[in-house]
This record gives sequence, structure tokens and C-alpha cells, in this order.
Amino acid sequence: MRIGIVTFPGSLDDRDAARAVAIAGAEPVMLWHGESDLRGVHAVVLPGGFSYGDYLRCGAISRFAPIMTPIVEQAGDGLPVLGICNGFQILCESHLLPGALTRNASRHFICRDQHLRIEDTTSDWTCAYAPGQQITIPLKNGEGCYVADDRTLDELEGTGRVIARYLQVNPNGSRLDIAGIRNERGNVVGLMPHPEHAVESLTGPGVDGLGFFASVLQSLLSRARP
Amino acid sequence: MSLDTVARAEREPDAVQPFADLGLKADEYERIRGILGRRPTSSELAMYSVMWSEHCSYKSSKVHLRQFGEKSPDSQALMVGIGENAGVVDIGDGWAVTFKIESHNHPSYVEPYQGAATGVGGIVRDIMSMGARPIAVMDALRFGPLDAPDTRRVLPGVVAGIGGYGNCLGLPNIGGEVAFDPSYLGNPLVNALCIGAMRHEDIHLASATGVGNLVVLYGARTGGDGIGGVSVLASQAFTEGGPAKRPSVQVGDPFMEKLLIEATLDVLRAGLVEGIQDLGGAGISCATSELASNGEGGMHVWLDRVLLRDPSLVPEEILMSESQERMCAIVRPANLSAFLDHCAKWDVEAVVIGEVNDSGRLTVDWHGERIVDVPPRSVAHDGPVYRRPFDRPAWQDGLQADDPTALARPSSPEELRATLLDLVGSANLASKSWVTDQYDRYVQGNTVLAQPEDAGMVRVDERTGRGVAVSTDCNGRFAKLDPYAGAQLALAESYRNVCVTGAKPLAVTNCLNFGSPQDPAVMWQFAEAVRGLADGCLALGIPVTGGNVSFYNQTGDTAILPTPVVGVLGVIEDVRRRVRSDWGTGPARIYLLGATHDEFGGSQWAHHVHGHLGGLPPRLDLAVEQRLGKILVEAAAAGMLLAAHDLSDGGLAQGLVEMAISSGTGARCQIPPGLDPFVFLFSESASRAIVVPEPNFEASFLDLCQAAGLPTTRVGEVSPHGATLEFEGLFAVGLAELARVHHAALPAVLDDPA
Amino acid sequence: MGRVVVDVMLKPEILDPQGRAVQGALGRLGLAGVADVRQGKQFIIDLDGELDDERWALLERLAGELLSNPVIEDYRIRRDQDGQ
Amino acid sequence: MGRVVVDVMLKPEILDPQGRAVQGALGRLGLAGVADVRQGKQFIIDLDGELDDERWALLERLAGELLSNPVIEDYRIRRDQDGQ
Ligand SMILES: Nc1ncnc2c1ncn2[C@@H]1O[C@H](COP(=O)(O)OP(=O)(O)O)[C@@H](O)[C@H]1O
Ligand SMILES: [Mg+2]
Repeated sequence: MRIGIVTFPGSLDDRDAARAVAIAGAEPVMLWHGESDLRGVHAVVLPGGFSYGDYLRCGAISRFAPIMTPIVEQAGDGLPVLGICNGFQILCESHLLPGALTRNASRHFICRDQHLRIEDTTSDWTCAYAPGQQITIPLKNGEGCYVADDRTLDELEGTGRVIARYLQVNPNGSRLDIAGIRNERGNVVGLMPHPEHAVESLTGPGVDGLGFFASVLQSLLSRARP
Repeated sequence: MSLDTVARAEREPDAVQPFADLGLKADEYERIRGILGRRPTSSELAMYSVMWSEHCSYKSSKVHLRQFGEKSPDSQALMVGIGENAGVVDIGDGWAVTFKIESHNHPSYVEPYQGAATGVGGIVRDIMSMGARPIAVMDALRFGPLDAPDTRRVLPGVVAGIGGYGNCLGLPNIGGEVAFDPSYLGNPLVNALCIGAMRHEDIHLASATGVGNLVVLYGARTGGDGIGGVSVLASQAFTEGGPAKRPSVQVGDPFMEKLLIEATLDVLRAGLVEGIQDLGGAGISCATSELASNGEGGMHVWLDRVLLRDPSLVPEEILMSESQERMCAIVRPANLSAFLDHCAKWDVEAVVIGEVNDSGRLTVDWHGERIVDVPPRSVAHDGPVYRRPFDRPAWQDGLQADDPTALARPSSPEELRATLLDLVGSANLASKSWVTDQYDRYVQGNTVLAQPEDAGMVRVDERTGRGVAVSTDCNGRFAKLDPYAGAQLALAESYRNVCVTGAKPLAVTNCLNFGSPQDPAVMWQFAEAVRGLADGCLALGIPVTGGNVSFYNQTGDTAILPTPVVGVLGVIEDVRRRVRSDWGTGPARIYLLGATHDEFGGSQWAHHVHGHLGGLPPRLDLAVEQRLGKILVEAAAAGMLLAAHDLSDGGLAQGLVEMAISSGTGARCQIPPGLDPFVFLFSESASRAIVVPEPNFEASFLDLCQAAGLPTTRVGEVSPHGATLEFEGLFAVGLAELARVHHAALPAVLDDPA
Repeated sequence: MGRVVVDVMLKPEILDPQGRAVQGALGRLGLAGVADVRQGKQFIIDLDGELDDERWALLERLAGELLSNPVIEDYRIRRDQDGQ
Repeated sequence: MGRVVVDVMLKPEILDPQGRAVQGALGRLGLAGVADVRQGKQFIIDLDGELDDERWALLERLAGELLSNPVIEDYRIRRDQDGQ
């Protein structure tokens, strides 16, 4: 399986995402923001970082990158897309996911090992987890406070589209403790914390993040099987 | 028409020049006239004045710093020594690393966020200029008292600036220091360190070789940043109207720096670069004169080709601008278009501003007129050298005689318990996570150790697991009591912090923060610290590969504590063998390595409890330090250690508390018979560490120590799943209470009131 | 040459931690009775040449799509007459 | 109840990386001839009670000391008449 990782100017965790994809057993394919060809990848990761310096608003400028055109198009046809941190912000700015990410309630950047509960295991990126599974992966962001209007929140909650929630501490003030959400179809997922930093016990708080990458492989394989 | 050309300087030899306003002494000005055989043009004057400044020329410190070279130990590892942008050491398997620490103290006081941010930016470019990929940063910080109102202005801004810049570059922050002392209230210290890695063959130097090669300036446009002084010349040049206002503070653009890193790595990887230099202090003046004098010896520059952010800049200002996020590369003509393509890919502007020649001169033209014609060496390397008078201050004896043994000591169990909690929650010993939680320590996925470990450690080679560990340390109170010993104690602590993680020390960098060099007492502190550090490095067998001097750190006539911050870098063959300070959940025995004496001069206890600074700092025997380090490294490599932690500020008690908190598991400890509990718990004797051997290796580890003649003391045992830290027969404290006290101190003051 | 100013403000229902912090600080510095503070952004855009209807229309669109995020922010756009 | 608006802008000689980024994005999205973009902050302060001279003087001082950093920023303060 070939999984594309997009590098925008200012992307930082692109190499980490590629490493995680490789550890999970897939082939990472680096994609460039300025191109508009997905090179036949089976899924796409929008990695963390500060694309365009996070100037203006996080993700606001990247949303208009040429590579986003085929991503938005093919996401509509079911291409699995995972946006991590800055990638989540880009997905919201592109309206592939509802809501927005705003300044942390503490107004500080925060880096910590974060406990989460996986709330939904029907998405392409969470199906390898057990429902309700508790995991610990790093969180690091300055603008990770998820907001949306009440109607949207009700809908996310009512349709099981909150895929992960913060446990113990809500680090950024997100509404409903939301750490990640999915689109209706379950192929597009946005997640604030960083699973790609929890794929080797030596360099992260454990290997709990691998499940996101294992999930997409699992769901791609089950799709391939008729 | 006011352009001051070489021709005009010859024509009007007696024009009066404002050299004093530019910080040049009369004799220095005369020397420039002597070198040139005429008066300098205003552009030449600008170049000399900035390159001969203390900051760029090290004119007051040079005579002392020489010792780092003269006393340098034989080192197999040293590939590039002192004198280059940053030293380079061989860490094996064809890998080399470079690291350096630099100060940005004054700008961080004026504008904490931007001052600290641009400090990180500058050191990262230094590392890139060696051809290395930056792989981690660290920051050593000193502030006034935690509860002082100005600390609440400066500290959050500095931390946000370091985080804002470093996080945006994608460089993990793997360690540093935060210390508080009243002497830093009007003069905080912001020292930033960067580590880079490269293959041996990728090492690049700042030299302009190859006649006909091109000088390419790339990165941000040049603006009027940091040219306060030279505006004197500008205002002379612009008699009517005057120049536009010049910024007094530089603003960093980390996004531009990130692009600059990527573009630089691309052109290096593609083999398109002959020589490379970052633009830091003194900007184009420094880059061109250093490149030229290290290379073929000649260079011509078309200054009007420099891309400007502010079109009102005059040539003198362009030469001196310290605009951030710029680099200079020497490129063969045949490689130019490929070089420019890589820059364009990353949206980085680049322009050819000059050419290497063998004229032996650095010449600069402005729209066809010659405004600079100098021997580059005279600008870059042959600046003035001062032997400033230094003198042991009269008060030093009194200070050393003011022995802390006279201070009231806690003795009852209740008093000892209260003292422990008081220290654990004191600003200097409290958890620094309020700071470190604002730094990304995970990015790049190679961080093996970061806070709260003794040293930061990153994996360099993902295949083999080869990595490096770095620590920075300095106790300024020790340095005040005895600058020679204080510098060695800083070195020893940093060395030990690297050893406890299992890495073998290889090299030293330093940032010497002192008061005014014109004060003989300060100059003495400086001279002693340098001598101590050089002797110490020789004794430990690790060379100084680079560093930075920051003078004039004082408020009025009062200098800061002498603060020679020492960074030690070590190598570890396999990061999977790294040792942490987390002792797991037990059961396992806890040992103290090294001897404890009644030593409280400059200690955290004397400082925090009594507000006292006097006596002598702890004694240091570098041979013992080396033996301790060797055992720690060997034992780690053999997989003998479950945990290890160095002892410094706060002594054994603080060390045990930190280990217990980070592992979430308590311990039962005993005071060895015949020892004074207060001394045992709180003394800050040097060359000590706590280790917890793997139970099956305990006996062989103790044999190893005995064979080396290293004293070991059994301190206690980890209590399986215990939740208290207990000192038998004295007192016990719950981990929850310890953690609360330890973690609350900084947030209590720094968090926004609700 | 024309100057256009775009003010962008978080919608009233969105939490504004920066505004809150400023409100607290104003109070502590002696300004009583601050009912609310909101912190927004202001863009000052200087244009070469004529600001004709077409460019204005594009600018209006970009103010809503690029300079602000309609999910959380409102914007106001205006020509700056005095151009100062 | 009174409303006061404070606009804070980087001094013209200070580098504004955010403004530069926006300028680039506007260009890529088809707006030609953007000579310069500066990005600043806007504070909207709602006050209970009378905005008398004393409070106004304090507000002016705080605009220069708290809301802006005189080393790198300029500010403008005004009463918002329509209060909208
Ligand atoms: N300014 C800082 N930046 C990054 N890490 C820091 C900073 N200050 C402290 N740390 C980290 O916090 C931990 C505790 O610091 P400290 O108590 O000073 O350690 P030690 O006494 O062992 O030198 C260390 O891991 C240190 O690297
Ligand atoms: Mg330590």
C-alpha cells in the first residue's frame, strides 16, 4: 500500500509521518504541495507543522495549495485522508471537516503526553482500535482548541463522528473534549495529537499511535477484497 | 552628492569622521588609517567599527581564550577546532556533529519574545554554516527572582520566543536550564544552543575558494535591522531629509528560517556549495570579509545588487545590517542555475552579489563606484587585541571567609522534612515544566531523552542507533565564590549529566556571561573562569570546540554573577542503551556513588533558606569525576543500570525526590550510621550520582566501582509501587505532596490570574 | 494607489482567550468596569493602481475566504480614505 | 456603556512576516498589484458606565503600555460611536 505524505512549506512532521507509515508496513510516498498529482497513492496524510508559518490562521494559506485540489476531489470519492494537527487545521479550513481550531485556552503552546479515548472505531483511521480504548500519544500545539456551533457539535456527537476525546486533562479548551473528528463517510479524519510520535517506545511515550496507521492498512485491504 | 568613495577619501583626506560614535578608539581609528594608507571611506569605517567591536572581535577576551587551544587535550574526535563557526567532532561510523551555544541577553531584555526568538535563529544558522542539518536546540536561561514583577514580563516572553521560533523550525528542544538570582533582574541571560549532524564528507567551511566563483546571498531581504550605531554615518550622508527610521528591535521570521534550512540542505546535498557562511552580527561585512580572508584572499562585491526590504538604506547600512534569516554561499558559475532552482523551489530569494578573485583585497562597488577597498584579513582577523587589567577584587577574601557553617541548620525530623519541601518547591529546584511544556521535544522523531532528564539525547543514525547527548550547566554562585573552581564545577556537572545517560563525553562548548571587561574585578573573574575551564578540559580530556563571550551584563555598576555556562556533548553507540532517571516500580537497590562532605558554600540551601552567599564552593577532583564518568558509561553500555541521576543543586534529597516523582514510585532510604542527616541530604559535594543497578547486575556493578576505588553508599531501595519517599527513623513524604510542591512553584507565579 | 482595511473579529459566541486575558489585565491595572474585550486582527492592504469594481469584488471575496474563516470569524472591509 | 477600539500595528520599519505571507497568498489567489500588507491587532473594549476623561486617560495609557509594545508597535485609539 502506498500512503502519500504532503510537504507544505513549513511542514515539520512529514518525515515522522513517513517513518510511522513505514513502521506500520506501508510505503510512504512524499507529495509536494505545489504539484497536483497524487501519484496513485491509496491514502494521504497531511502532517503536522507550521505550514506558511501558521501566519494568518493555521492552515488558511495551505488550503489553497495545488495539491489540495485532487485531495478534496478524491476525498469525496472515499480516499482516506488523515490530518494531524496542522493537517487537521487544513482539513477544517478546506471544509472537508466542520468547525475550526483556535488558540489554546491557556494561550500557550503546549507539548505533553496526552491520554485519549478512542470513541469511534468505524473510520478508516481508527478501525484497528477497540471501542473505548485508552491510548497515550504526544500532543503539541498552540491552536488546538476545537470549536463549532452547537448544531454542528450535536450532529458530530449524535452521529458518532467524534473519534477521540481528551481524558483527564483538556489541554486546549476544545469543546466536548474533542481531540479528533471524522467526516460522515469515515474516510477523512482530523486529529490534534500526534500518533506519528508514538510509534517507537524509545522516542515517544509508547507505541499507541501505530493503530491509526494500522487502521488505514486494514481498511484499504478489506476494500481491496471484494 | 554624498556617496563617500575611495576616490573621494583620497581627494579629501582630512574629512572629519565620527569614529568615536561608532565605538572606535582614537588609536583604533589611526590603525585603520595606517592599514589603508588613507582615511577610510564611511563604508570602510562602518565595516571596521562593527568587525572590531567586542562582540565580533573578542578583543578583550582573545588573550585568555587562547588557552582553549593551547591547553587543548589530544582528541581523536576533533575534526574542526576552535575558530570556525562551530567546532566539529567525529562521533564514529562516518558521522560528525557540531554544536555551539550563543548568548542573546541584551535583546531579550529589551523585547523578550523577539530577542529570544532571534537568538535561536542565529545559532541555528551557525550550525548550518558547517554543512550540518540542525537536529536539536537547547536553552540556558537566567532571570531575576521568580516573584519580581519584571521577571513576569521577561520570562514568559523569552520562553514564548524560544518556543515560537524553535517549534516553528521543527527542531526538538531537548534541554537547558532555568535559574533565578537577583543579579539577573535587569540583565537576564538567554543562551541558545544548537546541535547539528552531518556525514564527514559534508563538512563545509566558511571560505571563499576558487577564483571566479560566485558569492550568493540568499534568504530574507536586507532591512535596517541592528544598525543603530551606523546610522550616525547615514545621517551624515543624508544631510537633507534624513534616512527613514531604523528599527531598534529585530523581528524573527521562523518560517523564512525553516525555508532557509531546507533550501540550504538541498544545495549542500546536491554538492552545489564550495563555501558557506551565515549572516549574524555585522551581516554582510562579516560574511564577505571572513569568507574572503579564509579563502583565496580576494573578493569583489556589487553591493547595489543586494535585495532590500527598505529601499532607503545607504551602503554603510547595508554592509552592517543584521537582518535575520540570511545566508551566503560560494558557488561555481556552472552550478549557479541549479542553486537558484533549489532556492526557488523553497520560495527563497537569492542573488549573486560578488565574485571570488585573487586580488588579496575585498572591494565593494555601489552603482559602479568603489566604496570599499581593504585587505579582508585586516577586517576579519587582525582586529585590536587588549590585555585589559585584571585584579582579584578586595572583597573576594571576605566573601570566602563568610563561611556557611555559621548558618542555623535544621536538625529535628520535622525541620528536615520542612527543609526538603521548602527546597523542592524553591524557584531554582522546582520543576521547569511550565517552561519545557511550551517546547516541542518530539519533532523529528529522534528524541531519546529530554526533560526532566539530566541531558538531552537524540538519535543521529536511525539504522544503527548511534546518538549524542548534550547538557548545559553552570552554578553562578559557585563561580562568584571562586571563578576558577566555579567554571570547573560547571564543566564537571555538565560532563556528569552526559555520563549518567550512558554517553561518553567528547567535546565542550561554552557561553561566558560576565559583567564589564573594563572592571578589573570582572576581568579577573573572566580570566580565572577561562583558566579553570581550560585546565578542566585538559584534565578530562575533552577539547573546547567553540563558544561565545558576552560581556557588559550588568545593571549600573553591579555585574551579574559570573556565569560561564558549559555545554558538554557525548556520544552513545546505541541509544537503546541510554539510562533514564526513572527507577521503575521496584524492587531495586539505590546507591550513592561518590563521597559526601559538609559543603554548603553557594548551595541552594544557603541561598534559598538564608539568602546567604559566602564561603567556598564544593571541592572538585577531576580525576575522581573522570573515574565516576567512566564507570557510568561502562555500566550503561553493559546494560547494568536501571536508572541514574546526577547530583547537583539541592544534593541527595533533591535527586531522590526527582527520581521518585518521575518514576511515580517511592523509596525507603536510610541515613548511613555516623553521618549527619542534614549534611547527607543537602550537601552539594561534587562528583556524585545516584544509581539504581539492575538487580541481576548489582554485584558486578559494585565490583566495578570497588575496582575503580569509587566510594559507594547504599542509600535505600525502591518500594514496589510505594507512594512515599521515606527516610527511616526521620520522616516520610507522600509522592503526591512532593509532586504538588515541585510542580506548583512556577505556575503559581507565571500563570495568568483567573 | 489605494488602501483597503479589513478587520476580522471572532464571532461573539466563540471563546476568545486572548480577549479574556486582556480584560483581566486591564482590571488589574486599575480600569474598573470592563464589560468585555475582544481581540481581532486588522489587515492593511496597499494596492498599486486603480481600485476598480472588479478588484474590489475580488478583495471582498478574499476577505471572507482567506483573511477570515466564516466558521469562527466576521469581517469588515473598507477603503481607507485618508490612506494614512 | 461605551465602546473603545484600539488598533495596534507594527511600526513601518519593523519586519512583518505575517503581512508578507498574506501578501504572497493574495497574489497567488489572483489579486495583482498588492504593494504591501501589514497585519495588526484590533481590540474592542466594552465598558460599563461613563467613559469620563479620567478613564479615557487611563485607557490611552494602557493602550500604549499594555495593548501595544512601544518598542515595535504603534497604536491608535478611538471611541466607537455607533457602538456596533
Ligand atoms: N530552559 C530550558 N529549556 C529546556 N529544558 C530545560 C530548561 N530548563 C530546564 N530544562 C530541563 O529540565 C530538566 C530539569 O532541569 P534542572 O533541574 O536544571 O536539571 P539539572 O539540575 O539536572 O541540571 C532537565 O531535563 C533540563 O534539561
Ligand atoms: Mg542534572
